[in-house]
Amino acid sequence: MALDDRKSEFTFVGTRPNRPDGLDKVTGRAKFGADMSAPGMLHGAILRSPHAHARIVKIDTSKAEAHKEVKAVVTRADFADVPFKPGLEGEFWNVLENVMAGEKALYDGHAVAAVAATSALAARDALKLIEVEYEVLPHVTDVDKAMAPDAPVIREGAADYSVPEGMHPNVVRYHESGHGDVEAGFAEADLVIEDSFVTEATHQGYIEPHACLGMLGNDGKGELWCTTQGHWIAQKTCAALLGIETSQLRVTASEIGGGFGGKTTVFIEPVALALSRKANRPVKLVMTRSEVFRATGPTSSASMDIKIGMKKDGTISAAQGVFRLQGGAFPGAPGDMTAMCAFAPYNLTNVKQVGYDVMANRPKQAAYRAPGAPMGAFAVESVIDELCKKLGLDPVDVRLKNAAHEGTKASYGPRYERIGLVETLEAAKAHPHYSAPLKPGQGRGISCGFWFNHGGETSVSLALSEDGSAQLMVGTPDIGGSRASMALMAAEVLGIPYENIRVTIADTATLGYNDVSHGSRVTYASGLATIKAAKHAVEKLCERAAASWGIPTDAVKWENGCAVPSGPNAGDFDPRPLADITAHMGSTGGPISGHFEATPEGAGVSFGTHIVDAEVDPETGKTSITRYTVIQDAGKAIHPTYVEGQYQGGAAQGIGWALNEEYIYGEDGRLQNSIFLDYRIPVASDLPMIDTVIVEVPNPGHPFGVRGVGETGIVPPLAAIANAVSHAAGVRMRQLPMSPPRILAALKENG
Amino acid sequence: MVEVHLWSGLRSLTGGQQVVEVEAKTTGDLLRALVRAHPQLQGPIDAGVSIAIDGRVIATGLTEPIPKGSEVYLMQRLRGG
Amino acid sequence: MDYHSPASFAEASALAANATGITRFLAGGTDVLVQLRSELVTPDTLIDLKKIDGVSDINSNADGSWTLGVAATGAEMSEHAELGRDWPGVVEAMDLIGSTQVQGRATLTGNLCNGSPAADSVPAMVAAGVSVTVTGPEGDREVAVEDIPTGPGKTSLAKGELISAVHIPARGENGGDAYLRFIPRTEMDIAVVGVGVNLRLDGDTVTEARVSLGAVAPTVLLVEDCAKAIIGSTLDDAALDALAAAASAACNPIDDKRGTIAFRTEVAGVLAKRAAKIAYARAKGEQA
Amino acid sequence: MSKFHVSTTVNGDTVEYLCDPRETLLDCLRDKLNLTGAKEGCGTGDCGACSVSVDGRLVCSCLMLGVEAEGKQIETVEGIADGDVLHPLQKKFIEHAALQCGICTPGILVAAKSLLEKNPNPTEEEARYWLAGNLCRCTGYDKIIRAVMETAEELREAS
Repeated sequence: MALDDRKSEFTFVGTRPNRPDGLDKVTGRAKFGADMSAPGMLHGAILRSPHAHARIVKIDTSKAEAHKEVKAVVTRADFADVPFKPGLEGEFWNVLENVMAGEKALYDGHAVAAVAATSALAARDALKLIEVEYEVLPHVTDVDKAMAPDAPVIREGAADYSVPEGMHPNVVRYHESGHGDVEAGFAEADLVIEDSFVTEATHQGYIEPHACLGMLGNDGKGELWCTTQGHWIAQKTCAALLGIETSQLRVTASEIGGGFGGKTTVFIEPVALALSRKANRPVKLVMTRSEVFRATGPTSSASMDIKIGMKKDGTISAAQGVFRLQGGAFPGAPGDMTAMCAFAPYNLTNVKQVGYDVMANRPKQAAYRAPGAPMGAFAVESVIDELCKKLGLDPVDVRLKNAAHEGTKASYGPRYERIGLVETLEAAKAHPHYSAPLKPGQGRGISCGFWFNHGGETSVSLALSEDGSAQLMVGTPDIGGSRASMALMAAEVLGIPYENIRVTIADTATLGYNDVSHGSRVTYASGLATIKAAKHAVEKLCERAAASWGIPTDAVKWENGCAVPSGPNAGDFDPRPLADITAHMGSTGGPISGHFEATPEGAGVSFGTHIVDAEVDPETGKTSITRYTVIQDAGKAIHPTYVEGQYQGGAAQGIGWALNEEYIYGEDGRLQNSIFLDYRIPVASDLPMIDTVIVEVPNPGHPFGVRGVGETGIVPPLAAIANAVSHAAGVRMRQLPMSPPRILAALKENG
Repeated sequence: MVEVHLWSGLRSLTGGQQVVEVEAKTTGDLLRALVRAHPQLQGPIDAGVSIAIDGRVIATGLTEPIPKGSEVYLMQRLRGG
Repeated sequence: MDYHSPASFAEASALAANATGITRFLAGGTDVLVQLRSELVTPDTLIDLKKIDGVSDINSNADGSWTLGVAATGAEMSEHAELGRDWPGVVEAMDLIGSTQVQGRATLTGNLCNGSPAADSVPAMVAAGVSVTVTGPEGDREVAVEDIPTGPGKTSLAKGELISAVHIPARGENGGDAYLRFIPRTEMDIAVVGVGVNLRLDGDTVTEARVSLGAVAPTVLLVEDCAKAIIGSTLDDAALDALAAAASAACNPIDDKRGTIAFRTEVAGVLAKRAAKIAYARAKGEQA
Repeated sequence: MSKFHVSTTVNGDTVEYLCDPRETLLDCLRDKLNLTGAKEGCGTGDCGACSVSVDGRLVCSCLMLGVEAEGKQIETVEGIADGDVLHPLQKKFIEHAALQCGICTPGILVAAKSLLEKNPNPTEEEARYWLAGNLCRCTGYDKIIRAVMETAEELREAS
């Protein structure tokens, strides 16, 4: 879209006001997913497969149905006979199959039946009355084993056009891209390193479990309250799975207790609605933590082979990567994204990347902050670090030498617009952290990271009130303070105080379609939409002023919250403040609102560079992170404090992924660590303060220059920490997490 | 005419060509023209593609104009978290 | 599930003796509730001991020994300055369990009766020579802590029996204790390896020692070879190496989600050395 | 299954409820008293989102039975502010952006308040260890710790 009158001087944008929803969230008043109830409400519970892979021979629900406190029991049969859309296809079918197992249970924790009862305890008790006969099948949970010729087949025919002939049916997508001639490039290199890397699946670990309250009547009209990153996708998916018209289901997003990509799809919502339809009463469903780990969407696990050639001066002459990603029992592992992002920070003449999407008996992977990118960066940036070490080169200098910039042909194809990688590297080099002395036993690592960012379908509506205040309705749930940034952008355009703008997350019945809060798109896309909607309202304000002055509309401009004549020839009139115009709007043409509906296509890619110091106890292999600095290009930071928060949060999650977090499956294919005791996310005493540097290289695709900041921050940490640990321990770590037993074993092996 | 650069994995569907020339004024035109030229490209296009025009990635839009002489890349559909 | 809150241990014992199905006692509840919630163990009878008089008391006896009620919490122990001066290892071991919130509820008795080989307070209690009073239908008996656990999740307590008091011996002169555990994070984890050391000195020489290992066998171990390795020494490098070797040799661990056999065996020796040094320094009055 | 009648005090108010002995204090606060400020993040005492104080002692309300609350004094996040006057911790948390999604915030505020009551002058390390049982997945704890440390300083200066 055309981006006129780009701004670079700001009044409100770039300030750090208190967030509008702060009071509710510090007093316990804010309503999250599990905090809602309704008259006559029932409580649901879901029965889950104890097997990694099993044919469901028979489900007998009669005893549960006979229980007096049980009001409904549902199985897959309650979803399959849908009157409107008999043939669910593609991703809808995958989601349905994941929400409630069909012929087979495909992973430990796969839902097979559900009940609704008069209390949560009664519902849980009733699950024990459901009898399921399973025929246990061979299973596979490891990505490399799932690709092997003798691996159990999870589903025949799931592969698409892209998979080369002869691959195992568990390989369902194949991606290959790049340019130049890598073999020629390797021949030119002074040193070529080829190495292999493995990462385990991790979970987003949002503290709020999935929760919803659904009501669906026999008239096909429904209400759904749920914790989600996108209530329109929840609406669309639930309607499809239940066979009702999309518009008949109104979905309201609760406050959301963290998502990070994991709440971009549905799990329990269609089940609550199906139970409600059967019981004819509202049904609340809340996952336990164990259900969250077993049956929502963790990341892919990955197995990767990297080969990079470098000249003595640090020039990368060729780079090649093979990325195998396991994404659970359904297509969707982002092997293509891993491949496209892995080498994106560098200006490469010869590059080739291959990605595989592989199915295994695990829960369907979901997005997690820059899905696919962190593992690839771990592998690639580890090899670059090793090359620097062997050639005696400074790791920042080498990255600067090879860094992509405006006009560079990206590893995934096109040429870059204006980007900020070089600026982050220069900031890293100049940062006191990079030159600070290290103590014995400590090591320093750096890494760059890349993420595409996303625009997506967006609707925003802004209504002015007679008193001159404004209400802004957006459709992207506020996960990390986005109400504040929306209000800042609206204030900037309208010229009224930040405090005079009330931002509401609208439900699906009161605003047009909105894509999910993902792809770091909220401040970019809802922000752009907010700016456009506010400008739309400003146009109308100018029209009213022009009419009152009896001059043409184009002779009026908007300045500091007032309509003013656009120049000396327009006439001599006193400025009319917004509130002066809105006070009379009812009698001068009616209410004044602005709106915007479109799909902004200019998200602008983003880069970051992280510096980390780690200390390793050589006797136990235990790592502590002693210092951490995040440097990332935000394009333009609308609310810098919340931008810092995104950087710090991404780094902290990366630290967990690098050091201790992992899905651990037993020989039986069951998840062994489905509680926070054993799925070890960082606690307060594990972390240092996390320093941040906000680099601002404006995105040409946004009127204020915004780039998404939510995801890029988790791309560099895995590699930066692996490099720091490898230097501290004196041995290259090729497997994540770098848990103490793995580090100690590596130290022993190294002598 | 627009030169469309494909990702290398698509060469098997275009008889080895990685650059395809088509007549197109918008992103939607471009996808239709690609399928006319190489029917096997319907698969990847149905699976989801994005289009980069002079480095700006159009994630999904089919109405984006393609200026004359711009550099156009077909990419796999981008996804976010 | 039936819930009872008896007024005496005798009453509690009688309730348990007459109960059918699974019976659990509620002291702090931090394990019982987790098991209840996750449906690992849903007791048929739950007997809450916290209404019994004196059950949260921490008393010092005339002979210098200590008697703790079964519901005295980790937080109460940590706040008790004299107890911490006498038995810093026992208090620190208890304090390592869970969060500040868990400390507000968790108890030595609960940690012991849960029967986990990885229970932090148990190696420290074993090293310190702690005993407990067991009340049962036949009356009371004294039992050494190391004789309570018999395997993961199992204890030697018979039906109708429960622990009614914890006895920590008098510290005496020139003694010190310490407990160290290995966890991957800094807090909130279950011990991958735990080591308790309690020793007494005559001058610079170790004259008495008890060394206990956690999370390296089906039950917490009291390792005599470790004690022998340092008794008679001044805790010189050779004695420490012998201690580490004895600790590693005593390990009979498993590979599980928390650690490997090799890791546990190696780190048991590392921690034994580190804990012995702390206990030694404490015995010399060099550090609290 | 028979239920128990419990009388207790929550944020200074006398309240009563009937509960099944299997129900936790957290269940009772949320479902019977409609005090949904305390959250269930794990149900195993590992996340601290359900933190409340019972007779002045910080506990996880998911690790205490509803029946055990009989005769106790319970304080929850809903009782931290004095009417419409926010506690200094609440103000600092807003000013410092010490919350992103806000789900852990009630538990962290209850725990931090308990820390400052016991230790008005904590070191950063003491604050981090005291709050180690309160998981936050959004912030990396940086702004939370800064908010707690600054509140402590402000309260010391005020007293």
